[in-house]
Amino acid sequence: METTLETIPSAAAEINHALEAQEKTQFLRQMLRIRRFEQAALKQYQTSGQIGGFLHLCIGQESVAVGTMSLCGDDDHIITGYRNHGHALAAGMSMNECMAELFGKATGCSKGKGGSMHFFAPDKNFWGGHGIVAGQTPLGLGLAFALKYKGIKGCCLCYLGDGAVNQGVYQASLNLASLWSLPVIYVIENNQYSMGTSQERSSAYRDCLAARAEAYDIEWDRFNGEDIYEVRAKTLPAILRAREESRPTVLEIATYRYYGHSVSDANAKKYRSPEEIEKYRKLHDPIQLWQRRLLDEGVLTAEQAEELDAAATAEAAESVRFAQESPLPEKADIFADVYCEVDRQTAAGRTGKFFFND
Amino acid sequence: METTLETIPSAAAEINHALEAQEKTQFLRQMLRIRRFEQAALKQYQTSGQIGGFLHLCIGQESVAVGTMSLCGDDDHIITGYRNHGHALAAGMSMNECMAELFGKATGCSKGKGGSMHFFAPDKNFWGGHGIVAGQTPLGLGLAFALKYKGIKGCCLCYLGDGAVNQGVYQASLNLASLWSLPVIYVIENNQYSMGTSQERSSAYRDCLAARAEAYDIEWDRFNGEDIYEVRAKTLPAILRAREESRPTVLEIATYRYYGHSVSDANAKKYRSPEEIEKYRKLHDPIQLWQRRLLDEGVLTAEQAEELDAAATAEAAESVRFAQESPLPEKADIFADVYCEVDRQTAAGRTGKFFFND
Amino acid sequence: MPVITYRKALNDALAEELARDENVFIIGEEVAQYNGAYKVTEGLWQRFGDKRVLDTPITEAAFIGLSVGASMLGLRPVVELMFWSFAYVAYDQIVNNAGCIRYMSGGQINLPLVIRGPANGGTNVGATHSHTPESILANNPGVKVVCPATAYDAKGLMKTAIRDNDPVFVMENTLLYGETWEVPEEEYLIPLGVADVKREGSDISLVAHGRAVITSLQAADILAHEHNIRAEVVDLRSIRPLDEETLLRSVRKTHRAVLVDENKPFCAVSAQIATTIQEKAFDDLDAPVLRVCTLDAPAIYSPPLEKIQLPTPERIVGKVLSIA
Amino acid sequence: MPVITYRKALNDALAEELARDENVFIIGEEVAQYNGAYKVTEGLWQRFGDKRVLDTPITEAAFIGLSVGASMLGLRPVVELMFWSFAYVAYDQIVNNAGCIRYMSGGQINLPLVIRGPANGGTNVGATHSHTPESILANNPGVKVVCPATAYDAKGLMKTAIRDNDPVFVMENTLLYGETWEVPEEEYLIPLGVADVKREGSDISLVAHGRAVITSLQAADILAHEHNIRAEVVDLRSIRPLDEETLLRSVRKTHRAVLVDENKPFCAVSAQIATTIQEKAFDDLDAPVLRVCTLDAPAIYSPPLEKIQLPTPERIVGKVLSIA
Ligand SMILES: Cc1ncc(C[n+]2csc(CCOP(=O)(O)OP(=O)(O)O)c2C)c(N)n1
Ligand SMILES: Cc1ncc(C[n+]2csc(CCOP(=O)(O)OP(=O)(O)O)c2C)c(N)n1
Ligand SMILES: [Mg+2]
Ligand SMILES: [Mg+2]
Repeated sequence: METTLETIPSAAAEINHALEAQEKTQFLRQMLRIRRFEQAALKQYQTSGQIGGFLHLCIGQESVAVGTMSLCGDDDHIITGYRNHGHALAAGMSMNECMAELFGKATGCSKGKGGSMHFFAPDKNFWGGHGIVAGQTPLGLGLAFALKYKGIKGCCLCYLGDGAVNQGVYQASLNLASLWSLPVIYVIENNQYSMGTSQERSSAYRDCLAARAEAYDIEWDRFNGEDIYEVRAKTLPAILRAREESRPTVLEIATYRYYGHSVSDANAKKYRSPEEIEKYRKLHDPIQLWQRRLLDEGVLTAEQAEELDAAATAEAAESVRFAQESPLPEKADIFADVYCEVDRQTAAGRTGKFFFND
Repeated sequence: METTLETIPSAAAEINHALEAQEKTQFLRQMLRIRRFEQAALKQYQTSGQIGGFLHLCIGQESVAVGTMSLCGDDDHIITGYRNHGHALAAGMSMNECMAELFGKATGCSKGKGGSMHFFAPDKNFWGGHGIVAGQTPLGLGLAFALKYKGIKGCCLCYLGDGAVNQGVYQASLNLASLWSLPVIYVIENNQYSMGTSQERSSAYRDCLAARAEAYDIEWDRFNGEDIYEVRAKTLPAILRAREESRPTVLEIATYRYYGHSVSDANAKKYRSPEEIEKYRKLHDPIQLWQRRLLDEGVLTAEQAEELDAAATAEAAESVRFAQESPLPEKADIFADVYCEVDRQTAAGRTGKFFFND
Repeated sequence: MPVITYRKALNDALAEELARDENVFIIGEEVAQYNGAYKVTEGLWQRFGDKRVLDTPITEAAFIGLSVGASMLGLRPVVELMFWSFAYVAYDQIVNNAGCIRYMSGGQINLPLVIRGPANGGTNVGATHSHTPESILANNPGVKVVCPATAYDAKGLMKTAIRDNDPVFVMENTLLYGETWEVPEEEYLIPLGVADVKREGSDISLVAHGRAVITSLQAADILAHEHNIRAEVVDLRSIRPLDEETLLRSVRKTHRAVLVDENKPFCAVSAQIATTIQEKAFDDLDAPVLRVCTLDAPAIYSPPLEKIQLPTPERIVGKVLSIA
Repeated sequence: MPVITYRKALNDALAEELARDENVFIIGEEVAQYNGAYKVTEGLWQRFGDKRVLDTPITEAAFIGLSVGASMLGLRPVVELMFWSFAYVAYDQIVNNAGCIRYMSGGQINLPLVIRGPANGGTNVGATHSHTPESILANNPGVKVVCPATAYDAKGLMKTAIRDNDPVFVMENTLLYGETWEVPEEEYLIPLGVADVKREGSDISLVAHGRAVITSLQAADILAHEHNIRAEVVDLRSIRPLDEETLLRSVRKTHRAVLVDENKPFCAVSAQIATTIQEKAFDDLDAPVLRVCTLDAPAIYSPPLEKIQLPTPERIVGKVLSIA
């Protein structure tokens, strides 16, 4: 993470070179939308009393979701952990449905049933939002398996944290991914901490976490996530490897979260020094860096940048209004969405007793 | 495994060079005892109708347990999977208690409660005997942890199979072993198959299975298990590393089982060619090879070798008699050994209801 | 009608559903080239090939998770657990992913997944290999659990399970694989959530599932011949959804019930059934609902002892006599 | 008597036992330098150091297995699960290793292990984080399960659990951590297997464990004030071993029982209790034993909805009125 923004080779990479100005602006817009959405959510969490449970913010990490997912096509699928707001918005979900989910409203993306950690939008190839650390990693394998089974040339991007890599199910998934040649890409968003535990205190490794992939004969790469060009240039080979060769990859992307592990992380400034956090905010903020790049390239004017930001802020405010005004689920809704057959009232759903309170 | 018995460097290794003739003979005796015990058990399984469940024979693999455990001292501990007869006998357990366990008798090492997969002898530092594939791997970690906690300079030898290496809990254990510098040695007994699945069909890897240890910054080695000298020479550094530096090691020892996965393996000669099995029996049998070596070295005469074998056979026959004549557990014994406090009838064991049939 | 084994009935069900729907695939340890540790998948790999019948490494959490993920995209995995006991290695994937994802997504995702394999004691494989997890799995709203007791039920329930759009866990029994029953040649399905009165009677209801049904039928024989007690045997077949009507109808007729269950007693399926009966048929009961469960210790290895650890006809008869 | 929080009571128990026995150590995610995700282990690392209080990577199966292994050699690990829900990642280690090794070794091995952490819904953390596994764990002979409802019980039971020579699973509750109760300064222990009548009454028995005890006490208040019904509240405290005597004594006195349980209903702890009551106090019952459990769906996130998904005083009152 000690680099400054001089990764010219990545900027010149064909995949970046070919970008239209409008696409580049779109990346900025998306990162701003994620940040403003989360800031609005944070404020609501602290003041409205209507958001419960956890709220894991990805502020500081926006370039990872936006950069990697900018390469996705219709046949590529996404799955991630509980720190999923950024991936959800980058996948094309609306702020409204996401904010309403935080408010536990019936209009939420998961009808108020999932909450912050469990956003879902299968119609946008976004398969959640999973609360159990590394629990999503074999699911990602399954999405990739299904693509291959169906003969579709797509891939699955499966995100996890630097702490999640020590959960056995991930390691076991790497073996299957390689053995069966599945088009899955594990993206380790390495923000250096799992809750209050630094990478050094949680993982033993040589070289880096992604390099563990060699144990399973899997290709890997590790790079700086602060620059969208770099993220795109280094992610593309993995996506092509998945789509064309049906081979997995492990990517480790260095990044940083500015806030605590979750909103209730009382120690956020204890296990990391305020100076460390400040350094990242000042020198490595992916939004600032990208914006500066676009200004330098003449793709964008300062006013346009401000307009984008204002629009994101307004959209977030509007989503809060939408969420506040939306109805809660009904009590009867507690029993909906448990069984598909019951919901559809098929013959199977009407036979026998499914719920046992009385 | 394609080597013939010309590993002179290992024979000359100090740990082997220093061996007394009687010790060398003892290794042969132990291997013979394991083989004759298992052959007797197999016969009883097929004819007596008194042995139930599984019976996983380690015939062909005897040198691994005998060779590695020959290096163990009072502060070294052993734990393994379900293919545990060899380790149990090498740890000093009697054939009687082991055979009686197979017969489900009260005189069995586990009082007839564990069966073939669950031999235990904590007094001999032998902690089982575990049926769930790789389930023992974090237990081995725990034994090593306890040694370190208590300031004892010992190690834990934890055995597993080439199929077990893909179980997540093993991989997760490697991380902890390295991160916390625990004196555990994982010994992969690579007999090339997990049930009917060859190593190629179960594991993705570069180099070999043990090399996966590098992912966790753990030392590893891989060697041929057919020769006791080799096993001892290559295992010793791992034991010293554990005892002296409190660092883990992964060892992969090439070996071969002649029989099916278990006695009920109907396909034993389908997934492996009879020629392959025959080749190992003829050219790579660890007992024959060791015996030949001792004859060559003049440590032993052919008659003495025969006597050893006859004694092992007689001991096995005697253990069958012992097992047959031993009593079964009583019905009430079903409820013993569930709770320590109940067994001891402490105050805690007499308070409240523990068993719920009535 | 042809008489076939429970194993063959399952094998036929799998073959028919593989042939019927190309989204169905079989996955598990040794299910393909080895033909299955218990030969339930015999011949399927040969017939349907590598794509449809897959051998896995020993890595239950990964391949069950994979199957859940694949089902999200519309495939219909049928996972074999060599033993249901091995589910504990993958328990998070089963409970949290198979069991909760539909709900947490607000019903946007279906998980048409089957997990099947033997779940029973009685084969002297020790405590770790003898679990009967139907009770603990059925505790989770979102999943379905069935326990066929005969070849006929095994085939009909398995085919229904594979076509069901929710996760269904099928608990088979190694002691039944080799037993034979009549099974029609024509295709049939058995709905989940429908119990089956396996023997009519008027004096007492024996309520059971899985192999305990067979044990109950043996007990009913003894009761009839030696004690002139006509026991009705209700086979739940499906644990969740549950056919409360049939079981309550039986108890309302006989006024007495003994529940037979190979679970360990604490919070067993039979505890749920007893609770239901006393709640809904309180005034119909002439005696407390009693239970015959596996003796409450980890499964003992010793073969003669394990035999008596499981419910026996004799224990059932004894319980019945204590209230009849 | 000092009034302290449930959290502090647990913290004191841990500190006292760490000081008392050097074989006791604390292990889990964020238990040391972070002071525990819920601050139950606050200050312990500072006081007892790296050797006795250990932060782990996120790898529950490995560190629980490690703890079982360490207990075999005589150490007394106290494992924190940040949520008991995460036990499912380590379920095989818990059930098969902690639960069965003593038995399979013929009693040669003791496993003086404690696993503790919160096990409750009600904090809007969704289906995967809101499990109440006391029912499914207590299904296993070989393990012990306790569910303290007050600071007093939490401290006394925790200290006993740490000194017990069998695996004990302590189910705490995040909603109770900040609640306060009187707790004496002098040392005390509460035996496992002893229920506590938290409120005397003569008209009906409310039987509960964990936070459901508090809900039951609120319901008892309403019943007394608004309906002139004197409810007795029996706190099981310990699920296994279970104090059947106390609960049966209560029911034999009141002749009616409503069981209150934060489990999902199918095969819940309350199903076991209902089964026991109807079996052993059949003739004493004037009405069926009824239950108030969590509404039978995965835990919903939506905060106002999750509130009513758990047992409420109102639902308890309704059930009581239906039979009183
Ligand atoms: C199995 C399991 N164990 C523990 C937790 C609690 N937990 C949630 S997030 C987290 C830290 C994860 O860190 P990392 O993987 O680095 O991801 P990050 O939070 O940094 O994005 C922990 C311990 C959990 N949700 N699931
Ligand atoms: C969790 C689990 N899954 C599956 C099994 C069934 N099983 C027992 S041994 C075995 C093969 C293990 O092979 P390997 O690790 O190579 O050891 P080997 O038998 O060759 O000694 C399998 C699949 C089990 N006991 N536990
Ligand atoms: Mg992290
Ligand atoms: Mg093997």
